[in-house]
Amino acid sequence: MNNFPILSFLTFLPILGMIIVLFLPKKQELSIKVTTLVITGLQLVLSIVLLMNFNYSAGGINDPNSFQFIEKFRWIDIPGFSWIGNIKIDYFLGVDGLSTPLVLLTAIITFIATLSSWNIDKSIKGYFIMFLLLDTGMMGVFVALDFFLFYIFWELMLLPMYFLIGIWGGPRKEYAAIKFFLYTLFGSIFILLVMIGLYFSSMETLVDGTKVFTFNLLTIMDPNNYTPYGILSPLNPNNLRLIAYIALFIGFAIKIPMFPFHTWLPDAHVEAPTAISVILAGVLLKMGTYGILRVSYPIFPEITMSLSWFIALFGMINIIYGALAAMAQKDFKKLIAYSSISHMGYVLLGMSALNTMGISGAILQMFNHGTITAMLFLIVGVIYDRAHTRDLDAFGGLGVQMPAYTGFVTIAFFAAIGLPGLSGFISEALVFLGAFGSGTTRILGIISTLGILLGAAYMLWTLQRVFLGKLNEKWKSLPDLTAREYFMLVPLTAIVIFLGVYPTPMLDLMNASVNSMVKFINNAQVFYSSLNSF
Amino acid sequence: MTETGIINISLAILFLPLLGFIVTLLLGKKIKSIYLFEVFILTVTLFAAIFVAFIKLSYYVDDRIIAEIQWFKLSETISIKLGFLIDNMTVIMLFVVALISALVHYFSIAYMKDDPRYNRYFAYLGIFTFSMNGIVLTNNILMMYIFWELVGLSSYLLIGFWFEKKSASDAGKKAFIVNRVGDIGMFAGILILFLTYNTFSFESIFHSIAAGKLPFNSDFWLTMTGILLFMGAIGKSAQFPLHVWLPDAMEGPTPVSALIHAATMVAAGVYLTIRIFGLLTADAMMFIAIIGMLSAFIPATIALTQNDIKKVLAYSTVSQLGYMVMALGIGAYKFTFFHLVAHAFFKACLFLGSGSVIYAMHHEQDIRNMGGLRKKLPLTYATFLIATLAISGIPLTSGFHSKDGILASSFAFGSLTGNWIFAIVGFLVALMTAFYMFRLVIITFHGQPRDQHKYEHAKESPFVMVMPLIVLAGLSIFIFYTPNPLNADEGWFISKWLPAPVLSAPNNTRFDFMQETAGAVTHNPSHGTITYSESYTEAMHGAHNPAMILALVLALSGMLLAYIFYQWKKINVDKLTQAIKPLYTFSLNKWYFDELYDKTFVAGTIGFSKLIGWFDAKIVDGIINGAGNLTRLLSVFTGAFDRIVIDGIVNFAAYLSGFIGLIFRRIQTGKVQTYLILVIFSIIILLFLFND
Amino acid sequence: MITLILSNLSVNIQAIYPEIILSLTLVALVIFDLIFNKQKKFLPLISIIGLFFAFIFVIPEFGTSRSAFPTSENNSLLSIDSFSAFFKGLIIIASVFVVLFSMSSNEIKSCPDRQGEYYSLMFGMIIGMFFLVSANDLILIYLSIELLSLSSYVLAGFVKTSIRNSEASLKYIIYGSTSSGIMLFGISILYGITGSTNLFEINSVLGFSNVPQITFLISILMIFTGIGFKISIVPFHFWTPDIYEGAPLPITAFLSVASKAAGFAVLIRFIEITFAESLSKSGFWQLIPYVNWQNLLVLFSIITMTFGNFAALWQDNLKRLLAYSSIAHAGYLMLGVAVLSDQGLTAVLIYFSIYLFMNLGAFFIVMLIANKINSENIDDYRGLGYSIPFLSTSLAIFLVSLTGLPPTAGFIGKLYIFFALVDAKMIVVAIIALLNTVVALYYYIRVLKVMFLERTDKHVEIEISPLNFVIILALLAPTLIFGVYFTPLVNIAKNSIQLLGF
Amino acid sequence: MIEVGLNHFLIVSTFLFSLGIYGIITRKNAIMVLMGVELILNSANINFIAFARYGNFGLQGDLIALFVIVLAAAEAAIALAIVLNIYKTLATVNIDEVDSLKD
Repeated sequence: MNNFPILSFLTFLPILGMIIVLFLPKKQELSIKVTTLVITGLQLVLSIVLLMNFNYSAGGINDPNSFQFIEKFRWIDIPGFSWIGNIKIDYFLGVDGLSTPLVLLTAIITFIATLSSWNIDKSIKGYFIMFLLLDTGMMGVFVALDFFLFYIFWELMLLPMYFLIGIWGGPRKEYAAIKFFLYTLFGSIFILLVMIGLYFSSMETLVDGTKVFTFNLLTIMDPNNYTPYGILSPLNPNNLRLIAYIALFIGFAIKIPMFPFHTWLPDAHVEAPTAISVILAGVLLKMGTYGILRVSYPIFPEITMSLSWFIALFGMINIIYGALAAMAQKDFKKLIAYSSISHMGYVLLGMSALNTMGISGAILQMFNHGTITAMLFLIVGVIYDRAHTRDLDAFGGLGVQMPAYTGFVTIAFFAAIGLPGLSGFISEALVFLGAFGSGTTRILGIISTLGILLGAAYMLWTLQRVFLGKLNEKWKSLPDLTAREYFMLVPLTAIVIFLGVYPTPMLDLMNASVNSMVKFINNAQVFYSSLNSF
Repeated sequence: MTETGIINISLAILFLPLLGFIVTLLLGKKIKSIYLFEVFILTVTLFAAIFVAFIKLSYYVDDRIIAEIQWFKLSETISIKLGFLIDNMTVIMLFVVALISALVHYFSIAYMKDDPRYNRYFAYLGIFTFSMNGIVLTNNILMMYIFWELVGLSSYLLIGFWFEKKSASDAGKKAFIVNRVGDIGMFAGILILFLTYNTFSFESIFHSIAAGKLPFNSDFWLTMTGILLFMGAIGKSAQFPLHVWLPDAMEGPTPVSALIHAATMVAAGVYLTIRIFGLLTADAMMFIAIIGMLSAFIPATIALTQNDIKKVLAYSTVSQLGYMVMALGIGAYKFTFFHLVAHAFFKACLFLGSGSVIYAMHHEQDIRNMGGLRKKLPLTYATFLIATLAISGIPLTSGFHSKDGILASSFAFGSLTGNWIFAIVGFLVALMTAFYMFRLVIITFHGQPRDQHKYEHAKESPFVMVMPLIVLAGLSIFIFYTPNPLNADEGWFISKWLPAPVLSAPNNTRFDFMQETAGAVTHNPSHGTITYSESYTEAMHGAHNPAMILALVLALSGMLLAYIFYQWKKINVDKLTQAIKPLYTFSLNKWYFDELYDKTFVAGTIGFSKLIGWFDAKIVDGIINGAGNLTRLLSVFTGAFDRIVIDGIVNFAAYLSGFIGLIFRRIQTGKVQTYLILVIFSIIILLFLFND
Repeated sequence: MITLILSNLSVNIQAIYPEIILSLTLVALVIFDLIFNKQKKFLPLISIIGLFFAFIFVIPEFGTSRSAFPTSENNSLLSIDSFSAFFKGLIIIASVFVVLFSMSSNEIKSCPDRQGEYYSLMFGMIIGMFFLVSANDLILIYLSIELLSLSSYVLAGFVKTSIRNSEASLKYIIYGSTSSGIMLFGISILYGITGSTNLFEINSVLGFSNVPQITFLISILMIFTGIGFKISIVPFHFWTPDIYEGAPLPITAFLSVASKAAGFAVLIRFIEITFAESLSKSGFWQLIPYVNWQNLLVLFSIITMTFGNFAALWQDNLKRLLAYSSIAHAGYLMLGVAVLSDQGLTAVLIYFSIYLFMNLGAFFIVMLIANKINSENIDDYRGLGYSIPFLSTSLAIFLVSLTGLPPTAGFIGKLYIFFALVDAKMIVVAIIALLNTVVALYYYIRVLKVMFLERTDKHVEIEISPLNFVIILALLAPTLIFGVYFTPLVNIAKNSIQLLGF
Repeated sequence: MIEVGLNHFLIVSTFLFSLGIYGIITRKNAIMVLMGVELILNSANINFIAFARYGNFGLQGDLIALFVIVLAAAEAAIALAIVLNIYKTLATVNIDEVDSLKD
């Protein structure tokens, strides 16, 4: 088990599948779909194997020795002088309690998204090729521990996403696609800049004692590795670190998406096909917050500390702004999209607290939001496939017509508004506990509790507009859920309920990492302040 | 029978209804008669509850049984636990809930017959019972909150059970959201508690408070915590100013109203306040008392003029709950609980009775179309009457004792603190209660039938519906609580079963009569009513008789008035209403609370959200697109533009390139000589730039 | 004094074997064309063989650093060093591809009787470039530029009957001859100031005696004009879009890669040798402060890339779009030079070798499509992604690489440029350059959008000959492989930054 | 009787150069434009020779001049051929009319 490169398999299985699909003839639609399904299924199995062999006591975050399933070897190794001619890049994969939940999430969501892609009708082959490529990109981001590798995977997702939205999307797909692309690229150039900046600021000591610049995130995290006059080194009297942090933050925030960089999301969601919306909201949004936790936090702990209030502020804005904006929507999918913005706000709020409860809450919320929002988008997809409209006012009384469907909807909605017994509650509660626990974010936390109320308001209102009241004659003939749709919704529902009743498995998974992160940031704070003193 | 045995049975009591819910919901479509399973489950639960109550009250009467398990943990220090706290109140409440729930189940078998979603209805009743038991059993505030929300859910589902009716779904939504308002406060309170004491359990929290550990080390925050937690009760128990949801909740099926919105769930608020009584400071209690007073008074005045039989009962419920809350606020700890239980029975009886009437009248709810029904529905009438006597506080009923106790306490409170307002309001409400209840009885059952046709077809309800009425009416008799028909203080319910409250709020923050002066406080329940200080006991003794007499007089006079108005018609009601038209309409329109809230909060939120929506579409996107819009203008002049321009940041790029591009177009004329001129010029410019 | 020391003539001859071989090939082509003017199909074969042998002789030049044709004991006309060898290598690779392109270009095929002419002129260009990249005497530079240009003037107008071609060549020759004339005048002034045309001598003169500032600047700028014309940087780029659009596609491709490479080579050599004072440890060049090269070059590069990108946003003709994009790329390359350090130089070399593949690839596919639909207009590409998936996908990959997105090689090229910039603390410039890539994305993605996102009912069928298929793969492979594994590339580049005299 | 010095030559060459530029920029007839180019080249030649003569730089300058003359001839030949071709295809040598390639 220890020498089996499970993470590489997780990451590159989809590429394999892509190649297979590439050689399948266009006409073999079914076999293409099945191949994809098998591949994603295998991925899911692997991720569960990963989970079963996971060592719950290993912290990770900044300590290379407590990462698990590490695969590390020189990828680019160019000898030369001290300057960039000498460049070493590692192929460095590994997981800890922070990434494992998201790896699992990715596997689950992709598998379900494959199922929901079943009714894609035009140019199936292209679709699944892009789909699998996207899968690799997402998985890679979550397992990469080398900044360069991380960035490659990060960018790798852009193009497939562009095509998936742009070719298989709705009426204004081209607009949505380009908007998504330009926004994210705009964000990632900042990431790139900071990446290069960090590369020139931190040195890794090789076995033979020579020092070389490095992309290795864990090496960069260790403040002792900074070169005295590295452009982003804390020893450097310039205050570029702050600017770099903000740039990096913006880069990630666009993916979250954080107000005011969120306007790509509603368009992208509305235009994207259901499966893609599911992936977009279920996994892609998490990359933003994951990036912040994985990169920004441990590398710039002192700045994280000093800016936590602003992060919390944006979290609060996201929560309330998103909820209010959602309330104003007429389009079912757009409403869910805005609700995602609101829910990602909880993640931001939680991480800003910088204490155990807050960060666990944030990570848990990432996972829960992933599953819940996936359900919600599937739900929208179901109704859209049948009625071919998403206008909330066009419906009503579907509760009579499609009782089973309504059942799932009710669960999903109440999970979304944080009803106890469903997973959403625990993460939100932890987030608020965290926010209250830290003096800096307490007030913002209190204000954010409004989100609970607003969330209930727009969700129940939607529930009423679509499912309650008199049945609109137009929809007399809508069939209830098909077997496939059951197959997509039931597992998610199971997860949502299980984690709502018994979150321990998921929390144990991340406890060690969360605690070591909290410890690391607080200790690092001390270290850096000592630096600034002289 | 060991304590673990009690714990296990309680577990069974908790989870059986959940089982019923799951089975009934999942098999509901397949098996038509699955509801019988649910009914059976509830019967079992009921017996289990009776058994537990019996064991506890007879063998473990002085013990508090606590069991805890870890739910999840975040680190070595932070771990979240779930657990049970089983004391006498718990078992009594368990019994009340189980009993009424079971009776409602039976009642519903007939009442809900030929409803398309029959099984689902019973399933919902199941999950409600589950959540309610959870609230009753828990030993920690978090678990309380969890089940709190769950009862909210089940109430949402049951109020909106006939969701085809817009009014029904609206009512459900309203109930849930209004409750959420209160819950936010409660949630905040819980957060404060956890952050201060790093635990949710009542026990440990009280201990630390008693040990002098305060939230943010200030009395003020202790008070605030109390008030915040109490906000939850304001929502659930429909206290002023969040009482508006309860009357609307009557959209639900009548048995549901009886179970949830009269007997159990709405009482949960009071139950919560009783549980946190230990940490309440004087200020917090004052706040609670005032809220309670308002909630007792306002709905009572509204109930005077309502014509919908359920609406009248609803407002009387709010009023009675306000009564309890007020009582708690002035320290009448035991009588609050007493009244809670008593009220649960007779109000359930009243609601089921009204249900049986409505059933007989084919879903006619307006009392102005009823009358003379006592001949047609003798049993319903009899039970209804007993319950009415109970609620009005006529001797020999449970209500007489509980109410009397509360009024006496208010009297004592007045005499001790010189603050008589609660006493006055208390008596006033007693008067009004008697009046509007008898008005209801008279108009409904006495006199001549107003709607002959309906009257003809009306007939006594079947046994399954009448039996619950009889049981509940029976339980409204004093004998179940105390042997002495005139004084409950020595009765087992007050003196034996209910322990004195454990106070942990710092001494200096309490009412004087609650402070711990040397050897004053005794927690020995055998000493009947002795709680708090000696002076309090004195005051209680002194207050007892006058209060009782006064209460009785008022109740009777209220009754009398009702007879004069509606039975003997000595005074023409219409004239009177004409005379006090403004007051009448004000009361008839429920003090215009709904209108007010709709105009302010609801409209406000919706409007604001619209604004935000617009803002998001126009401004936020617009900041980026704004340039783009300019570009569109520009594109009128330059042909190829529109095609290229998309939106957002792209527009911006395109906009820039629009400007630059326009110049470029001038440049790239295709005339080689123009190019060369430019080359020469740029050389010259560079010459000047770099000539230093 | 240009006085060839005949004694070691043989040694000097050996130094220019590649050039000699190319010249022989040229002659061979002409003769072959004259004798068997029926077997046109052998001409490309001959050219490729010639190029192959030339390459064989270029290889040993790597790592060497010697001068040929000395004009005095320590100065010479040519310097044979890794740097020039690297560029010669690039030029040969490019030429091979262009020859292959030409074989399947309708435009070239359209005048079968002048094939020989075509290939021989192309060799004229190649020889010009070869001398250009290793020349370190201004006159030799001038002459080789002229040789390069004169051949390309004709080739640009190769298809006499086509109006586009003729116009292109006319504009090209007027523009070109003028700017080379200006360059010559500049050289003459420099000659007047320093008394020599040899870069080393000029360098030493500048070293100890001081020269009239303004006159010197004029001369430098005039010379810069000539070179700027070759590498088409703003504001000397005006010919580029018109000629690129007008000329036959293989030639356009050739101009956009090979002659640009030669131009950059000579620019770098000119700056580094003429102005070098010393080389600092960290690889930064210390230049004689007569001209503030850094500001000059940064200014040029930023203007160039911005202009190129923004202008490209407008284009509907794909050739023209690629023309502007190549201008923008010249801007990026220029940034590498502007850093004035070995890092920058490495970045330039890396960028160029990647640029070669992706740009040639893009042009080739445009050509194949144009052969079929006789149009380079973007609107005619609507829905091609579905009728000719392979070509469209390849084009997409090339364009993405040109944009510089991972995991394509284009990203590595840009990455190294930014490495150099950040290392030189030129953060602001880096940010401007990065923002430029976002703009660039927009017009490249527009092509993808038209091909894949928009659909049409008219169906295009293009059968790809095995040869073309191989060519495309040969171009795709580096574009993708260097994106994920660029060690060899960087190694070569790093070892090729050694100029004679350092 | 003034002594002819370097400056005189330089003035002449600069004058020629300017004239050439002027011609290139203003003339409509392609032939004339090309003559402008020739002027530029020759102005450069004058420089070379003058500098060589007065700066005692040896013969290098004169040699360069020879190179340039030859080259100018070649250029002229090609240019004329191209102009001829333009004349064939467009029936004009007015370069203002040769502007179909543009944005």
